[in-house]
Amino acid sequence: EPPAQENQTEAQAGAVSDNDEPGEKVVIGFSAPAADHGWMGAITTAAEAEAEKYEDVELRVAEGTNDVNVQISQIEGFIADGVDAIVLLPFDGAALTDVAMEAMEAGIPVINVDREFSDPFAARATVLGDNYGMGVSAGQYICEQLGDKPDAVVAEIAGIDSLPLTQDRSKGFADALDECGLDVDNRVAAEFTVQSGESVTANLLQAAPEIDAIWNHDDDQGVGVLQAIENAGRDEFFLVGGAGSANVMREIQEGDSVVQATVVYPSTQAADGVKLARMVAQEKNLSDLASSGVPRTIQLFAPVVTADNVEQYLPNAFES
Amino acid sequence: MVIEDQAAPLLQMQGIVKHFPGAKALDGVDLDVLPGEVHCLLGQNGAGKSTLIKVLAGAHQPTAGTIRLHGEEIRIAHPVAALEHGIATMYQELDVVDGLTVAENIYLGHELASAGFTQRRAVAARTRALMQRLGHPEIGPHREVGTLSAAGKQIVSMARALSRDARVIVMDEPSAVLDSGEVDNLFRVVDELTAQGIAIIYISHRLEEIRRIGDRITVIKDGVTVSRNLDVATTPTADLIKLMTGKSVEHAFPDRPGVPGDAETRLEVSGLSLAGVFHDVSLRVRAGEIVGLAGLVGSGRSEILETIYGARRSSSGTVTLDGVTLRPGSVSGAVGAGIGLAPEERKSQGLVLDEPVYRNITLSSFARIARAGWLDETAEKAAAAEQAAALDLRPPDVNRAIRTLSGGNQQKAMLARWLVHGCKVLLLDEPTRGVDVGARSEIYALVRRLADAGTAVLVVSSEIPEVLGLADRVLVVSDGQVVREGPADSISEHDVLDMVMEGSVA
Amino acid sequence: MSEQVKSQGPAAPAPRTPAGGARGLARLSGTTVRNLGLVVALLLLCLVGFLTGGERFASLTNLTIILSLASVIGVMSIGMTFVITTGGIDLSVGSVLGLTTVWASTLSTQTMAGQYGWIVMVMCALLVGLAAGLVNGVIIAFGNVVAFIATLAMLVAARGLAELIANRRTQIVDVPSFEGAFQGDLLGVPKIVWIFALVVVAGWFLLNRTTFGRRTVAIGGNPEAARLAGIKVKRHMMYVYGLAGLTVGIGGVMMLARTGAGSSTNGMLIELDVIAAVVVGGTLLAGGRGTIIGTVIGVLIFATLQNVFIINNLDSSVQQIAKGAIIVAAVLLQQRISAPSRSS
Amino acid sequence: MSEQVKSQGPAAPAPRTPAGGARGLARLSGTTVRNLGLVVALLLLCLVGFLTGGERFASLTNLTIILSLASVIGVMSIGMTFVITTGGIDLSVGSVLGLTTVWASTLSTQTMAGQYGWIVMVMCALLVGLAAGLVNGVIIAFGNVVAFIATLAMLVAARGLAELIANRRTQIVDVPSFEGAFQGDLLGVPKIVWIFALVVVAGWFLLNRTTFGRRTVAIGGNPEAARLAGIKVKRHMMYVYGLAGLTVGIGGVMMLARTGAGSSTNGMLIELDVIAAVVVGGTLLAGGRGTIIGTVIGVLIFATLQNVFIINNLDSSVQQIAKGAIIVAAVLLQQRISAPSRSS
Ligand SMILES: Nc1ncnc2c1ncn2[C@@H]1O[C@H](COP(=O)(O)OP(=O)(O)OP(=O)(O)O)[C@@H](O)[C@H]1O
Ligand SMILES: Nc1ncnc2c1ncn2[C@@H]1O[C@H](COP(=O)(O)OP(=O)(O)OP(=O)(O)O)[C@@H](O)[C@H]1O
Ligand SMILES: [Mg+2]
Ligand SMILES: [Mg+2]
Repeated sequence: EPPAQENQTEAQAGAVSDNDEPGEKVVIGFSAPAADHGWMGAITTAAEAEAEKYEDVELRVAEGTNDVNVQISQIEGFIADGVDAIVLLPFDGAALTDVAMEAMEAGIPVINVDREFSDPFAARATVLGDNYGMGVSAGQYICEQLGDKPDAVVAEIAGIDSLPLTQDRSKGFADALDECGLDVDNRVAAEFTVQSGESVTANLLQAAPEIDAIWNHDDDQGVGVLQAIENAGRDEFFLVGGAGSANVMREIQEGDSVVQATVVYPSTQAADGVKLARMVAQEKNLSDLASSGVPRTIQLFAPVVTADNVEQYLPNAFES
Repeated sequence: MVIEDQAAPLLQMQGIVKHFPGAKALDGVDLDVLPGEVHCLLGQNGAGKSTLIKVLAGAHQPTAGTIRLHGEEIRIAHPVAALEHGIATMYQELDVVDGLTVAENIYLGHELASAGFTQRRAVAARTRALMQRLGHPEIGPHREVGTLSAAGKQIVSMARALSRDARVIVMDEPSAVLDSGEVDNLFRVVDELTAQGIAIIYISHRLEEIRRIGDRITVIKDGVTVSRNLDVATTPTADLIKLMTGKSVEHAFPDRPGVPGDAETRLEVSGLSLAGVFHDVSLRVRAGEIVGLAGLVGSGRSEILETIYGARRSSSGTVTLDGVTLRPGSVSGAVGAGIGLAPEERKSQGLVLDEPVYRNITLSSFARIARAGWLDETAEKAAAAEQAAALDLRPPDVNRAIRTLSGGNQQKAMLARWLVHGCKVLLLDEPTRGVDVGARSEIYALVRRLADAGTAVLVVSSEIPEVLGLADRVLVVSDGQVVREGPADSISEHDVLDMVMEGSVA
Repeated sequence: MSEQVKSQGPAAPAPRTPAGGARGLARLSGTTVRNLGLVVALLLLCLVGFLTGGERFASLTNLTIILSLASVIGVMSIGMTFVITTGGIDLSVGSVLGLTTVWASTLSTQTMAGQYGWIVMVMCALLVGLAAGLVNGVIIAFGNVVAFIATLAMLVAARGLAELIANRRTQIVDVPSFEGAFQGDLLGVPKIVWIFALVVVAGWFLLNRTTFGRRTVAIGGNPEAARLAGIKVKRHMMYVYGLAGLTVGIGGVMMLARTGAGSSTNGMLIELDVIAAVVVGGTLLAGGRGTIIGTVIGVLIFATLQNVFIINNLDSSVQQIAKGAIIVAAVLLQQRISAPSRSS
Repeated sequence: MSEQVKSQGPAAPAPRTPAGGARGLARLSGTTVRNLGLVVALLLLCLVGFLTGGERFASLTNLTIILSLASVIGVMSIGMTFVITTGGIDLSVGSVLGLTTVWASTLSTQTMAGQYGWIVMVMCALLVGLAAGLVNGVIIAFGNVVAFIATLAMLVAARGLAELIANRRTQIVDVPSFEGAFQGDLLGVPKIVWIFALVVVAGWFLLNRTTFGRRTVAIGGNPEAARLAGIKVKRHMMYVYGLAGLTVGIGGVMMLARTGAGSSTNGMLIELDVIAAVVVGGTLLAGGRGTIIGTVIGVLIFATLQNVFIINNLDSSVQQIAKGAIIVAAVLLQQRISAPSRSS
């Protein structure tokens, strides 16, 4: 539809090319984990919105699930259906590698999003956030602010601890802090939800009576984290967010809360995946690149958003 | 009167003591049983009969005491040990598993199996043989036990005891759920067994049964043997009752004052039917009258009461109370109008066992006890205690969990419920099932007092003498139909039995 | 599920108490002594907290934190106590909580609340909770569907509906009157703790001093006897699930106050915690016995446990292993302490 | 939870069948007709699938997909059927599944498996599952802890242990012999579907044709009667939970084969699905009646539902709402169909 096309071109300032011209019809299967927190919800919403923009794309969205067994079955279904491409944000990259490989062998290109397969050949292209890099960015920012205070108290509010991505983030964070001689004094894990963010933070603030900086992995649980901080009336520290929700960016913009910065983890990855899937299926090239064909791996940038640059990132931030 | 031990006893229990946390159930019980005899165990509700036989069955461990079999001391550490010693038990509480078939129930715990796989054919054949022997070939081995009536379950329980190669068979109130025909059948089997030298320990509250098949009697009271080895034939009933209860009880039915001819009709049932169970039942009960429903087990009397009460929805017909027609299928409507039911199975249908006595008594009377849904416990307890005292509930403490009361006292509490409620019509289903002689007389007297105060009473009982003795008027029910109606003193037990045809217990 | 009753059956026969003198003690041996075991478990936990956390644990602020954390789950546990006392279960409380917070914080609700005051949001949350509870109740009581399955279906459906309404966004509450009414302290105690306390008191009276409570216990103890005593069992069951839904609605309001946001992820997985608190508290899963005080202690145990873990900065995996062990230990401890009282 | 039994109590009194001739029909009215209702529900679902999905639904490949999906949950449901038949419950199956996959895919296990063959990994998974089940069983049977609480504790603890062992990483399986043995097809059917079929057959025989099965039913139906019949109830309960653990171990092997990776997140939240399949299948939560065939149909219903949703490309929130409604509808349908048979 023309209006959608217009929006599209507005939003995608810069990368305008004839890639958006309607081509032959493409059926894309999409599968992602359950939308059980804001970022994941935004992932699916953005992917669906992206598909809406193209009249030549039919997106088949499987029910979000955290059960790899079910997700495998969804991919098997897509293969049986003979979709033209699959965009897969696996709950667990390793567990879906085999079935992705099956799809590839059946001639269906798979675009792997966010959580990487254990075998690079299981995907035609991979769109990655940078979890480790996210931790590093957060750690470096805190180092910049506190580098001269070797005994500063740093706390970390992680997300779901059993997910490898949480481990990557924590590792990056610890490594970066190590560079400037800091370490994580208190660490709690929430569940990427507002509620859990609130409850672990309330306890955390009690456990650590004096804090200098907190890194919170996820801005959606951050809504609860901030509320807990407000409830406790604490403000002796600053807080760095994660993922980059619009809410948090607005807080940064207003500048009257403890949030000083957030590390972006793009929630448009799956939307990128959909775009790439369409291009791969229609055998298009990534514009602005000289080489032909869609690249194998695209790792998205994990910038730190502060009051200085928030205007630039706010428009693309996800509404959690 | 006391027979000296002529033969060597097969089984001897000496000085059995059993303490439960908080209760002394047995405090030195002695019992000897001779081979081939029917040894009757008598005692009031709560005397400790069931506890004693559970000790014998290995279900309870005695605190003290010895058990000898053939003069040799044995230890019965668990139920299997008892069975291995040849002691099989039919428990008082039906001990069958509803979800299993007849054959599976009978062989539960000693399944015929090879390498863990059940041998269904062999089991079925043996089950058929057992059922044949018990006179119930119509109960097939693959029938699910849950679909049997209480009497049918009792027969399965009996078959299970027979399936074990037993030298002693213990029967704890087997006749409570059986009607007279079934009891005859049971006694036939008992005779057969004793002829083979198998000893039977028989527990019952019905003294006439004891007279029919018993050889010797042991009486226990409050967990102590008060008299052993009494001869059944020569011991007078009055003595037995005195031994059991510690006092003389008039074992007789209360007088019938006669219902005045102008007494108004309280309950009128006309053309009541319940599809597949009973058909076109009409009856009326006047104020102050006790009407009895006699019939075989399974003839549909319980269903008639339950349908009048609204617990089942009638397929046609009406129930009117004092001229007002009740809404079918509404228990709360019936209760509100003033009908009360003391159901057949006290424990499963009547009482909330873990709740205190007073709460069980007031359960149907919130409308009169509570204010805007708010309960005043003091007033509530007072109301309950008043009725408990009137009924001579023992112990009189209404704060105890009702589970801890004896069967007779539980039944009194059921009646107290309807006394507090002040109902106009009382439906009683087997009001003395499992109740000892002492309490029975009290219940009879109580029911008569209620009637005298203007309550209309409808009683169902499988004991024909009870119906004939208690009621003013008797209806005989057979196969879901009222076949005869008349004043109780114009019908004899024999007449009633003739009228109800032989039926199946299944 | 009637496990509890059963396993107690053969192992430890129903407590029977001697007739005369020990009556007072016998009464005491009921709920009170059962709760005693729980109190001991809670105190032990507090001791550990004090030994490891010192001042950080044993302070008034920390007490307030524990109480605030216990509040939302606590309120829902009160409703759940009634449900479990009837012998039922409600798996849907968590997702209905999410639904109430979402519905009460939609743009339109918030706009109306901006005009007519916080009552709009509160009524919205309560009505949504109540409605979900009644739907559960109708399906269970009149449709004869096992409570486990009916409420599992509601769990799934309510979560879906919440996502649909919220469009998977977190809806920030921006109604000053609401925040004024429910956030912050009153007499030094957080308002949501006050609400929790009120619900506990109301729940206690409802269960122990009203015909409603009496009927609830009777139905759980013996539904057939209750029916034959003239209680409208089905209608009552419907009310009980409705009541549980209502407490979820109250929990929703508290959640909104505490987190300042409505989200379909609110209350995720909370159902097992709620049920665990109620059951550890001593309410029988098989029905027929319920204790509000026990439930409150159960809730406090779980809230304190989390607090102690975080104060000790325990690794989250180790936390889980310890939590599992402590749950079992608490139940065993409670049994051992309650057991002798049976024989007293 | 004995809800089912209870709510059936007042509504429809225990079925009684006339004595003589109708015996055959009476037999049929048991499990068979109850299952009939389920089969109808499943067929209706398939009809919807066919009408909306056409060839895409009604193809052999799609059948294989549904069966593979059903396999892991299916195997665990067989064990759960035994547990629920005793009147118990096992909430820990999901997290124990995670634990077995993790333990069977640690570096050391894989190294050993590289030397001695896939049997090492299989034995490891089975033993871990069995051990977890036995621990549940001991705590429940001998510690007298309610199954709900004991297995909830295991749920939490096993997840923590799995995380600790895996160090929260996904462990990739790289043992060719294992992959060769369990991945891929045999006679055109995926090997894990064969395993599922084997477990179903074994489970059916175990429940219906062995003393073990009869005793399981007896314990669930009337534990006191079972004890008096000489069955060692506690020991048997322990075995039953052990058996459930064993099926979880088998599920773990299948999961490893299917995903090629061990992770502590495997099996997350699967417990409710497993229980739902068993209960929808007709096994009584209160115990005393269990049906393997019913369980299989229950599992297939859920798997087919999932499949139909995907084929129809439903919005995932709408899917959830529909799923909730369909669960209730299926149970109601089953009741309506089974009901007339009661009075036959
Ligand atoms: N498991 C138990 N725990 C505590 N007390 C018990 C237990 N079983 C029985 N009792 C008590 O022991 C006493 C004897 O009970 P028992 O059942 O043996 O009586 P009974 O003679 O069989 O009575 P009935 O004629 O009513 O069957 C009663 O006071 C009873 O309350
Ligand atoms: N739910 C039911 N469905 C079909 N038939 C039933 C049902 N309940 C009872 N019946 C039948 O109704 C008849 C009467 O049952 P019941 O045994 O209650 O009669 P009763 O005269 O009260 O005997 P009892 O002395 O045992 O109380 C029997 O034939 C029984 O099989
Ligand atoms: Mg007895
Ligand atoms: Mg009857």
